[in-house]
This record gives sequence, structure tokens and C-alpha cells, in this order.
Amino acid sequence: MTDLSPISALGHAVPQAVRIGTLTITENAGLALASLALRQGGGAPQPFGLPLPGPGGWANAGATSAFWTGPGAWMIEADGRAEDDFASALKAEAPGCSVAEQTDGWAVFEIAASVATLEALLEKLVNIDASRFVPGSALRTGLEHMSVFLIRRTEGQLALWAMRSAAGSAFHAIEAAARRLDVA
Amino acid sequence: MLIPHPLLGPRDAQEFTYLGDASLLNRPDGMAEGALAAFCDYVYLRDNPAGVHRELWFHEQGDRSWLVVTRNTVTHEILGAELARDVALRRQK
Amino acid sequence: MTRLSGGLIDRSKTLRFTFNGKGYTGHPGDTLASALLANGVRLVGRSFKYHRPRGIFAAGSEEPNALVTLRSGARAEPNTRATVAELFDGLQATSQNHVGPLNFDLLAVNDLLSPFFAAGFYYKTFMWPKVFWEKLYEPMIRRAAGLGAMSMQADPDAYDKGFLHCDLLVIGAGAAGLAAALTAARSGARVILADEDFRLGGRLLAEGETLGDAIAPDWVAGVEAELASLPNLRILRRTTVFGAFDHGIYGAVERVGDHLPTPQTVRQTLWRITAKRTLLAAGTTERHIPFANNDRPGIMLAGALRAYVHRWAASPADKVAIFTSNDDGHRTAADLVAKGMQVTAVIDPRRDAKALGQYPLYAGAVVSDTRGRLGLSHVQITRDGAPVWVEAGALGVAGGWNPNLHLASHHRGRPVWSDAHLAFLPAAAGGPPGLSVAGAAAGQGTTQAALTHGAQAAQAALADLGIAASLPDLPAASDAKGNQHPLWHVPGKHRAWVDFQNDVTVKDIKLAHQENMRPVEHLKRWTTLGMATDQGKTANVTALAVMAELTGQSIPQTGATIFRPPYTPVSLAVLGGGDTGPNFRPRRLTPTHPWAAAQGAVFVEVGQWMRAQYFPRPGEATWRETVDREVLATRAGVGICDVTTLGKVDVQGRDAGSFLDRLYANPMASLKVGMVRYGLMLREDGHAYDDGTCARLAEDHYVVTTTTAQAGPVYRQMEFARQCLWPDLDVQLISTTDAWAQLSVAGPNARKLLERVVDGFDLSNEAFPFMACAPLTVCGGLRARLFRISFSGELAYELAVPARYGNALMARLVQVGADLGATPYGTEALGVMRIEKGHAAGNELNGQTTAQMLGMGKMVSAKKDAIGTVMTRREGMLAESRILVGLQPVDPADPVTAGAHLFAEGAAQDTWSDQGWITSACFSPHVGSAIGLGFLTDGVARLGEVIVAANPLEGKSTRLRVVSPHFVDPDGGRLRD
Amino acid sequence: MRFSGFRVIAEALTGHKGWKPLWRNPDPQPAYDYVIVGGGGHGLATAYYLAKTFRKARIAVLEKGWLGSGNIGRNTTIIRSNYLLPGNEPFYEFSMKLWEGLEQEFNFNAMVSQRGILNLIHTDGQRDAYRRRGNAMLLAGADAELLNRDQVREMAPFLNFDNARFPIKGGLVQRRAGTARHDGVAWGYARGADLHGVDLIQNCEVTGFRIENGRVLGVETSRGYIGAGKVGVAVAGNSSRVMAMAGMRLPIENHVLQAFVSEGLKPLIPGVITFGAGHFYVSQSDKGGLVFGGDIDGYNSYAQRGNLPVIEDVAEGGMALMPMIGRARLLRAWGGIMDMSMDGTPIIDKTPVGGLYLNAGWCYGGFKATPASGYAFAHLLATGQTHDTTRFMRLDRFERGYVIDEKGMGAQPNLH
Repeated sequence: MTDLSPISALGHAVPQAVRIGTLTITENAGLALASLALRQGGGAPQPFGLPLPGPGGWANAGATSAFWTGPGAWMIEADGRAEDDFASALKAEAPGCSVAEQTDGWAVFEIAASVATLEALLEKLVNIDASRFVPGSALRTGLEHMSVFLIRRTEGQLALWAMRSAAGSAFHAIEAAARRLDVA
Repeated sequence: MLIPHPLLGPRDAQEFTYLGDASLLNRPDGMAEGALAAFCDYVYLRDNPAGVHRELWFHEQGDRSWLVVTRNTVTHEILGAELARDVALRRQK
Repeated sequence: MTRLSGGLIDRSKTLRFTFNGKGYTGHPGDTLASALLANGVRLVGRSFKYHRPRGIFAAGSEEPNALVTLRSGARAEPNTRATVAELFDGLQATSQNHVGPLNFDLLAVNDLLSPFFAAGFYYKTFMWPKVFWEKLYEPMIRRAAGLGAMSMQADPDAYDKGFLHCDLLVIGAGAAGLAAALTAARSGARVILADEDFRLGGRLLAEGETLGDAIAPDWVAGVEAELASLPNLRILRRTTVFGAFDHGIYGAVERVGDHLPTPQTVRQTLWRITAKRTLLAAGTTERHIPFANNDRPGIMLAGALRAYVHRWAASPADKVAIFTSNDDGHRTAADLVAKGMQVTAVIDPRRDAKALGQYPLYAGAVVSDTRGRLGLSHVQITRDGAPVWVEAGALGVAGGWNPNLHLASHHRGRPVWSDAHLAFLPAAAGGPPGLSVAGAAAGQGTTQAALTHGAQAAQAALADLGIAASLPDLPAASDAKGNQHPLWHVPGKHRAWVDFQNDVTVKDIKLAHQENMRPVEHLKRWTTLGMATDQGKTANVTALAVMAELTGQSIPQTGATIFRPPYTPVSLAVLGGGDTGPNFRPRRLTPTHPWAAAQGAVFVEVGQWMRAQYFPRPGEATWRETVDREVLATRAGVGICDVTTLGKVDVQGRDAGSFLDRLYANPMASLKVGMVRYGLMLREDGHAYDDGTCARLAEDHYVVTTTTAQAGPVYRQMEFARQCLWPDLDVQLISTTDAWAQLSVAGPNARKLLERVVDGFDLSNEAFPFMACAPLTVCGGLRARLFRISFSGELAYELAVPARYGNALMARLVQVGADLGATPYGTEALGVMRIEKGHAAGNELNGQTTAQMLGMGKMVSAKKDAIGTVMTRREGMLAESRILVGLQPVDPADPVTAGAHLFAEGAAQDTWSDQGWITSACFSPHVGSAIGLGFLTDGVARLGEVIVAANPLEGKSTRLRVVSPHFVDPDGGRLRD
Repeated sequence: MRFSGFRVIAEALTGHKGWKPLWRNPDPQPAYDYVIVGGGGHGLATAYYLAKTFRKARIAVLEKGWLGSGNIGRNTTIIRSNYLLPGNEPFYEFSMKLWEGLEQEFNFNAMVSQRGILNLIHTDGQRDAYRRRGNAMLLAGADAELLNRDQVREMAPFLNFDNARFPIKGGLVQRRAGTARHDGVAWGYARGADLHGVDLIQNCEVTGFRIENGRVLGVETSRGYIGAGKVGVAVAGNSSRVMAMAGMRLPIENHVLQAFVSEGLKPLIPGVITFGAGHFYVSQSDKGGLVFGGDIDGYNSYAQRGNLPVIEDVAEGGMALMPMIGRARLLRAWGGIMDMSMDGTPIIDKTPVGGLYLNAGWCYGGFKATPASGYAFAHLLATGQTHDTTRFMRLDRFERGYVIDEKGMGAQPNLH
């Protein structure tokens, strides 16, 4: 293993977390990410036994999840595998597909709160219909001039992938919006 | 505006980047006879209708699909949208 | 004491406030206007042009007169309508637009000079002498004009922005809106009910009506309680829906903290509401009747008078008169009498008018003049040519009601005239799709009709969405339609105001007619009618009617005015809401940012990125000193620079090579695996678009780079080519810009340095030649990619590792390369070295240049059909002879300045002799003088010639020698060794 | 009737009885020597110069609505000549010089106010580009000054100098630039043209061209056929629609540009200021309203109205640049339809149809060009020769490869 020390997207040795009332925002540095795109004429694989979701969807099987990013394209998440060569592992699971490493292309913030708080937060951040954004949904959209992926993992858990280089601005935007909510 | 994305349903137009007339799908063959004249038309001339217009939008803050949107330029009413790739493939056939 | 009994104010609490420094008290539930009236204050402001004394005219957001500056210091908010300012403890208000005290405004002299200030007068004078306009006339006009003054300090409050979605948006919470909301909410639909007021009820709060067996406010409270209990309905109080935009999107401002001494979180929130259906239930605005001197404090809308009495228990005067052309004015009179007020006269032009209560009725009469210097004291009533003066401290004027159809015309649909209503009604078609109008705004003016219509309209709107809603039981309410008579103004010799705020009188409209400014848009623009902060809410229809009378046409023939957003003025801070200042746009940081910051680097904005510009060391006095050191250290040893910001696109697929062949002007399919090639992209119009490198990692896998600035547009263009132009090709694209930290390692010691970090990788020239690329591991097993490419002209590599390791890798390289002279360098040194090497960058690739100008004309392959190649064959592009050259001062002490224009020696310096310009310049420590790059006519043929760089902007002209753009290692030997 | 201060006083003292209509309302004649299609700023100015300077007679201006109802009535009133390229700068400087004597010439106060324009610089690259531009302006006989940060601060201390995302590093100033009262310009030209015998015909929509043997003979209108020796079309916002009736496709798309005005305020902004790191520019009218705008909405439109994202974008720019305007309120928003050309530069040229001339493609720069556009178009119509300042603004420049692309954006109109 390399003797270089990685830093988190927010620029620290350890991932950051913040609690605002009952709402928490946690930087998850351990989640690996790789893109998967079908080639022309090829069928859809089931990497790690994961059924690839349709448009706007997120699907989960054990430690691996997938969300749809475009026609014939997905992002695959893998818990705790950020330090592995996850893209190569995925490539082996999806022969004949185009795979690219994305773990460090993005930074993910896991947000947990009550349903009402989570939806109130979404209303302030992104132009998506919060109450229709049910668990299992994933969308890319704009947030304060940034491009983000949003995943509703459960009723009370939301993941937000921001471009790694803009992680600080994304975190600021989420935190500022959260602090203006009534979440005592 | 709301763009009726064929896969994702209505999405806010702010997620999209606009290019222009869908005639840009009809790129002439650069190796053909008379290519220069054909390209001058293709690159520069537009019908620019006041009314129904087929146009290209890119879902940049979304699924990165190019769409052909049919929209009325007087009322802004949107009459339909489809994946530009499907339109282009159909054209090639 | 002018506070009456009753009212919807909380008398158990007292709020203190000041107006022009004088202390007063009011109660929760008061507006500033109601509290002022209750304190006997009538004079509140001055008019725009004539500085006439003005008071409170309305009871809502249509107020044209009672504008104040609210609060003070950085929170000062000019032009605030006292009628919508919710009273809070400690409120400070000051009057505006006067010189000297409010009751003795020196500029009131304008009123005496008013004959000289007739409509359009300024277009006819102030032309001579010419210089006097900017020096004298205009400054004078500017000082006199305007209303309130800004604090000139940054707004200290926070603003927020958000997005709401619903099935039905109900705008207005009066009788129709409440009935609609109740109907919709009970059906389970997702409903938003928005009202600009701080209390639901609309006009119901302003009447002494009963609904069923409850007084109106009690019925409202009951409905409100039910609505509040329904999870599918959201009430937005203090929220103005200000604009109807495309496809059911509405802009709304919620005044979250304006009613508090200071906001608790945010002051205001901008909501973008996406609604499947919308009901506009915004009620009506009363109109007045112009008559001589109709603008004195104390003269107000009759409905407003009634509202002050019922809702706020505030009476503007002891003796009150009413001037009405309809039955509704009599209702006001009767209500006032019932409240125990003294009604001294009700003046009604209808000869058959009937009194509704115990008050003196002047039927068949009009108000023909008024008296009272700073407030109304008497009204002159004329019947059959005989005037009488009657005492009145307030006069309510009732000229009929105009539906608040503003949002219905935001898509430029024209309202239609209704003779039955004597008003414009929303058009059946042409309004925003999905929006329907309910209640009084649709001409359903009685309380009973508004309730029923609101419920039915909600039911119909939901039925459109497939949601079944049943009509609620609605209480019995007044259904008296009342009679009205068209009286648009009282003819007379004296000035009669139509638009109060902008001082537009009936005479001005007559003059506009006389001068042929008759189309309604000419009328408005010539007289400024309807252009004031009330946007003509109380003036436009009346003005049209006056013009119609003059032209002899009907009102609809004369025109209709349509309204544009916003419905009421909206603060710029909330529209630009959310993050501003340093957070105006996201900040993208490079992977080595923390390390660079710790080294004391100076950062510079490059698009959204922050990049290290240079790394000053102690003792370095100027940035130049630092940059020179970084350049020399790189050229002598090895320098390291974070180049992560270059766009990186991963291109995979069977047809990746063929795809890139069509994107780049030069061939790419022929590139061997494990090699890199420079690539030039053109736009389809033949101009240079972007440049970068293509690295072929496998038969079906390339990684291409773009410039920092064009990363987004180039990716978009690539997707366009993939999806729209060549959809049959098997290609997959994904951006990986942020995924990899990419460090440039450049200089004669670059190989030596890298050898210390790679894991057993052969870096020899034979194994890894110039333009090679390979995956490898570094620092004990870290996945990496190495590219042997150079921007500086030195032996150079770019090493990419997962972004999270970039910071540590930078530190490691500098540390292990200390003995090799390893030096971090920033964008300045990067720029110097690329100019020394003659590489084009943003200043050269500015979208106006061609491959030929860049000296790369030969790269454009004629053997394939790539984007842009055909159009380079146009006559004008082939004739372009300006080409990139190097420039060096004849006198080494002279500067070279980017942006200077190039001329032949001795030539005239004007547009037509211009031969090019300097694109980039720097001091070159390598050359020992300033150098530059520039585009010069016939440049290649002029090597060695001395030309002139003219920079008249900074008063300098310099002699330069034309040289090769490659100041460093022109043969490229260093790259390849 | 001549306008003057004395006249205003005399009329004030005699009850304003003597004021005459600013122009007549003539019925159309069967034929004219010159028919100008479009009674906006450029059409009215063309007719004025044709009649006054080129001494032509039998001229009509046909306007489908009311005079000045096009983009001259819906813009942000800025006049300037701070262009870069030789295809543009000499033309706009010619326009600037015409502005400078305009009011005295047509005896109407259009409130031409030379309070300057300040283009802010936020990056070194921008400074290089503005230096190139400033020098181009001086070389064409215009005025320009390059300011450093301190000089900008002295000129506009209320800008965000202390905690900006994109710090201000300097500015390019043109002091002769400024604003004019847009409606006043239309009225001044209309009145001037009328006084010189031009028939200004309102509510007269052109519905077709009568073309025989490749030559235009006249126009069909909602008020009947009108014969014409020469027809000049100046209908920016509708150019494609009108020229399609003559069988032409144009290198133009129509886009909506929104503009805004605030409530009246005491003077706070000296001249025109443009943000260099966002879409926002602002000036203050003599009445006190802040007049501001930003970028076009960006999609083809003939709707004369825009959408919320651009309003927000402009306000964000304003707040970032001058945080002191936060508590000012936006009073009105409006949208104009721009002829966005394929290279961002207008067209003044004859067309392949004999006797038919085109003035189009003004993007959002048409207002400042009004005098020169009118003059040059009148020159072309009267003499058949292109005016020297418009010699590059040709219709065939696209196919011949001589585009005039100030912004370097290529053939995508919404980027210009």
C-alpha cells in the first residue's frame, strides 16, 4: 500500500461531519464510485448481482448500489472500497462495458434527518419535487450553480454527490440551508 | 420553463443548455461535392419561425441527453420532446 | 383620539414606533398606515414632481402616496408603502422626497411652477447651450427626481431561495381563495395558498359582514384552523406571488422577517413554485374619480376607509364625506355611521341615488374642489352648477372596482372590457396556461359569488388533473350586486390627478391627446402615467377612460393595458437571494490546494477554480521576483505545477478512434496505444475552438484533455457529436476532470525526480519516449497515469493520481526532489514558460483565430471530414494572413504589452493601418527581456523586421523585432532527450 | 413648430393651447419612392436622414403598431462606442458622434447624457482583452481609458471591493458613452421626419412584397397595396418573418432579452457600469430608476417576455457587484425580441431582390446604433452605395468567410 496519505474532499485528514439539531451531514470518504456504460449491441450486466435501475432510479444490493445517470449509463457505489481499485473490480463484473474510475471525481455527503426536515432541506436546495423523490430515486440536478447527484436512500437518508473540487462550496450550501431550517 | 424529458418527465429548463434549430442534426457530408455551399447553409441560415420550432436542448445538469424539443416560439408552449439520438438514428435509416 | 372600538388589533399589547422622529403607539395587527391614522397623522409624504402634500390613499399594496423609508442605517428601505408595513415594536419610518421638513417642503415651489412642467415639457427644452445638459440641467433634474434614498451600505440581512411543487396554487386568501383552498385541500390535492397579507381573509377582514351566522373574521378563523390541520395544504402568509412564468412556474416572495425588528433567520425567501394548476383569486382594487385638487391628505379610496374602520378601528377624521358613483360607496357610508362616525355628505352623481343610512345625500352631484393646505378640511359639492362647501377631514372616493387580473396578463394576454362591470376582466384565452381566475378578480364581486366561484373554480381545476373534489358547504353571504354609474372624472379648470405618485393630471392627458400622443403606450410614455411604484394600479383604467372620452372612442378601442411582472416591487436582494459576496459562485479547489496554502501561495481565480498563481518566498519583494525564480528553477532543475484544472474526458468504445478523428482537425485514429498526440479542435465555422492532448490507453480507450476554460463546452460538443451527428458509432464518454490530480513535472531533472517515486517503471528515453503514456504505480502501489508531454518546452511529464492523493504527492515530490532543485510553480510561471515556448493559450485561442493564424494550418487534414474543416476553405479564411509571431523589444529595457496593436514602422496609427495585436506578453528570465506573442499580418515573412507596438491607451509606443515564437529550444531537443 | 425653453414658458402662460401634434396621421398614398418597413428607431432615423440629409421626397414609414413600439421602446438606453473589431468600431463611433449633436439637430431633447460607461475587469486575461479593445477604440478616433483598481474605487466606491468572489482589478472607461431617453429618440426622429414631409403610417402591417423579375415593386399591407421605388426593411425582432415574405432565409435567430427597472431612488449610480464576472449592467435614469439587465434568456422566442432564471441571474450579479442595492426593489421587467445574428454583428446591405434593402441583426446593440444605422441605411437607399462605416456589415460575409465576431463565439446566436 502507498505511504502517501490521502485527504478528504473537504481537505482534511479525516472526513467532516456536522450536526444541526436532529439533522446530520457526514462526508463519506469510504464510498467507491465508478461509472458503467453499455456498449452498442451489448446487454446490461448485473455487476455484483446488482440489477441496474431505470431512469431516475437507485438500487441497492448489499454493499453495492447503482444509480442511473443517463441512457445506458450508471454510477456504481461500493461501501468501504474507496481505497481499492474498484473500477477494475467492476470492469471484471461487467465485461464488454465501458468503466471509468470516479471515486475521486466526486465527494458524497450523507444527510440524515426526519422526513419533514429532509424534504424542507431539499426544497431550499434543489428544484425537484421533494415529496415525489421517494426512496430509491436518484437524479442529477443543479444546486447553487453546481452539478450534483442526489439519492434518496431511505425516507430519512439522502446522499448528495458533488464534484470533488467544489465539495467545500457544496458543503457550505447544504449547511447554510440546514441552519436556516427550524430543526431544533 | 419545464422540458418534458422523455425519460425523466418534466425537468426545469435551468438544467438544460440550449443550442438552437434541430436542423443542426442534418450535418452535410464534408467529403461530398458542393460541401462548402451546403455547410454555409447548415452553419448560418435558419428558418427562425414565429411558431412551432424544433430545437436542441442538452440536459447538462441532468442525464446528459441531447433532446429535440418541439416548442412554439410565440407562446413557449412545448408540444413534445424526444431523445436527439433517436431522431438522428431515424434520419440515418 | 381616532381609534374606534372593535377591529382586528391586539389591544392588550402596545407597540411603539416613530415617524419622522416623533414617537407614537399602535398594536399588533396594525400596519404603519393604520397606526398613523389612529394617531391622527394625515400628512405622510410628498408627490414626485410637484411635491404636493400627500397622505394615505389605500389600504393595501396599491398605495400610490404613503411611501416612507422604513428602518435606518444599512437596513433602510426606501419607498416602502406604509399600508403594507406591518407594525412592530421599535419601527422607525421617515418621509421622503422633500427638502426641509415634511410640512414645509421647499420644493413645493414646483407646484406653483406646475404650468411649466406639463407633460413632456423636458423634451422641448434644455437643449441649449449643449454643454449645460450634463453640467447643469441634468444634475438638477436628477437631484429633484427619485423618491427615497438608499443607504449605500451593504444589506446586512440574509435571504433564501427555494422550490415548491403543488397540484394547485391559490393566489389570494379572500373569500374566493379560501373557498378554493378548502375545496382543494379536502380532496387530498397538494395545495399552496399564498396571500400577500399577514392575515388570511382578504377583503372579508375589511367588512362588517356576516357569513352564515358568524361575523366574517370568525368564519375566516374557522376555515384557517381546518386548513392548518391538513398536511397536504401549505399556507404562505406575507407571500406575494409576483409573476406568472412559463409552464406553471410562479415567482413568490415570502417576507419571513420583515415584520420583526430584525429577522431571526432570513429576511425574505424567494419561492419558485411549480404548479400544475393555479387559481388567481386576487380580488379587486378600487379606483378613484379625478376631480379638482383630489390629492389632499385625507382623500382616500372609500373601500380603504371602510377597511381602516372595520379591520383596524382607525378613523382618519371625525367628519367624513363620501364621493361615489356606485352603491358600494353608500355601503361605506352606512358602515361609518354604524360605527358612530359623522358622515357630513355622500355625493353621488346619480340623481336617483338612495341613501343606505342616516347621512346627508347629495344625489346628482359631484365633488368639484377641495380645501385644506396639509390635509383636507372642506369639499366643494356642485349640483346643477351650484357649489357648496361642506366640512370633511376625510373623503372616501368610490369609482368602481378593477379586477386584479395582473398575473393573468403576464403572458401578454389582453384583458377584455365588460360594460356590465365597467372594468377589464381577464381574457378567456391568452392567459398563462393552467391559470384560471376566481372570485372578484373574475368579476364575481359579491361575497356569495366569490365563495361559490372560488370553490367551483378549484373543483374544475382539479378535475383537469383527474382529482375529484366535492364542493364544501359554504355559508350564506351578501349577494347584493349594486348599481354603478360610469363617472371617469369630474370636468373642471383645475388640476385633477389621475396618477398620484407621478403627478399626472387630466390636463396632462388632454395635452397628450392634443399633441397626438394618443396610442395608450404613447400616452403612458409621454406623461409617465402608470410608471410609478404603484405601477398604475389606481390610475391606468381611469386614464384610458379619459383618453377614450377625448378621442370619442370606446375604452376597449382606446386600448387595454397589460401588466408585466412583478405584481408589486420585489427587493433585488431576494431575487439575487442566497449566497453572495465570496459565495456568489462555487469555488473549485485543486487537489494540492491545502499544501499550496500552507506554503503561502498566492491564489488566483481561473473561472470557478482557485489556482496557485505563485509561491512567494521570504525576502522576495515583488511577484516578478518570485515568478522569475520559479521559471529559472524549472528550466535549470525541475518544477512542479498542479494542472488538474485541464478538462479530462474518458472516451471508450470500439469506435473511439474514428469518433475522435471527426472531432479533431488532425488525425487521432492512427495514434498508437501508449502514445499521446496534440489535438486541435475547430468549431463548425472553421475557427479554432480548443486544444489539448489525446492519450490512447488501449485500442478502445482514450483520455483527452481540454483547456481549463473550455472543459464544459467541449464535453457538451463531444456529446453532441456522439448523440446527434454520429449516433451509429460505439462511443461512451465521461468526464474525469476531478477524479485525477494531475501534476506537471518539468525541467532537466524531471526524469530523475520521477524515478524516485515510480514503482520500478522504466523511464528511460527508449522505454518511455516523448509523447508516451502509461498506467503505473507510484509511491509504493498508488495507481497512477504518466504522460510524457510538455507545455514548458522542457523535458516534462504529467503524472496523474487519484485526486485525494494529489496533495501528498505534491509534498512528496518537492521533498524528495529538494537536491534536484524541485520547485513548485504557479500559473504565472506556467504562463511565462508557455510564452517562451510559443504555445498558444486562452489569449490566442479566443474564438476569433484560425488554425492558420496559430501556425497550425497544415494540421487541418483534408483527408477526413472533421468538424470545421470544410468551412476553413472559405475565401476570407484562406486570405487571412495574420499569423502568430514572437516579439522582442529592440531596446531590451522596453516593455511588451498584451493588447497593444501592431504597425509597420512609420505607418499611420489608425484602424486601417492596423496589422495585428499582441496577445500575450511577459518578462522572460530566459531571454532577459520582455517578450510577447502576437498576430501579425504576413508575420512569417517578416522575421527580423522592426515594427511598432502602439498602446495609446497607456500612452506608450514601443519598437519590437519580429522573431520566431519559440524563444526556448526552437528545435525541441529538450523535449525529446 | 420649434421647441425651446421660451416656447415652453410662452405656452405655460397661455394654457398650452398652442402645442401642435408631434406628427400627422396621414393615410397611405398609392405609391412612394421610398418605403421604409418598420417605424422603430432605425426605420424612423432612416426616413429622417433620407428626407433631411439626402433630400429625398415621397417617403413613407410603415409601422404595424405605434411609432417606436419595437426595441427602441424596450431597451436599457445605453449609448457607447467601445467595440473591438474594425468591422464595428468605426461604425459605432460614427453613431456616437451623431448622438453628440442629435438633439440640437432634430430640435428635441432626447436626454443624451454622456455620463460614461465603466466595464469592470476581474482577471489579467480580461485586462489584456480590454487593453486591445481600448486601443482599438482610440485608433478609430473614439475615447477610452484604462483604470486600475484604485481608480475604479474612486469612481465607484460602492462596488464590492472587499469580499468579492471575483475581485475587481480595474476597468475600461469610455467617458463619452452614456444613456439617452429611448422613447425620446424615437419621437425626435419621428417628429423630424414628419416635418420633412415623411408620411408616418401607424397600424399598417406589411403582409407581403410584390416582386416581379427579381425586383420589388411595392408592398402589400393591412391598409392596401403601396407601390415603392425602393423598399428598406428595418424590423429587428421580425426580420426573418418579413424577409421570408421575400423568399429569403437569414443568418438570424430571434431571442428574448429582458430588462428591468427599479423604483425611483435618489442618485446613486454615476454612469453605466458593467460587471465582468457575471451578467449584470446598470445605469440610473434621470427619473431615478435603476435600469439594469443581463444576458438573453437564450432560447428562440418571439414572446416579448422572459423567465425567472434570468431575473435571478441578473439580480445575483447585481448583489455580488454592488451589495448596497439589496433593499432597492425591482419595479418592472420587460422583454424585447432581438435579432441575434450568427456572428453578433448587424447587416446593412442590399439583398438579391432588386430595390429591396435590409437592415437587421442588431443583437442587443441596436439602440446605440440608431443614428448611424439610420444614416448609413439612408445612404445606401439614396445612393445605392454602402456607407463607408458599414462596408463590412454585408449579407454575404458568412459564405465568404469574413465574419465579424466580437465575442469569438462562432455561429451560435445565443452566445453573442
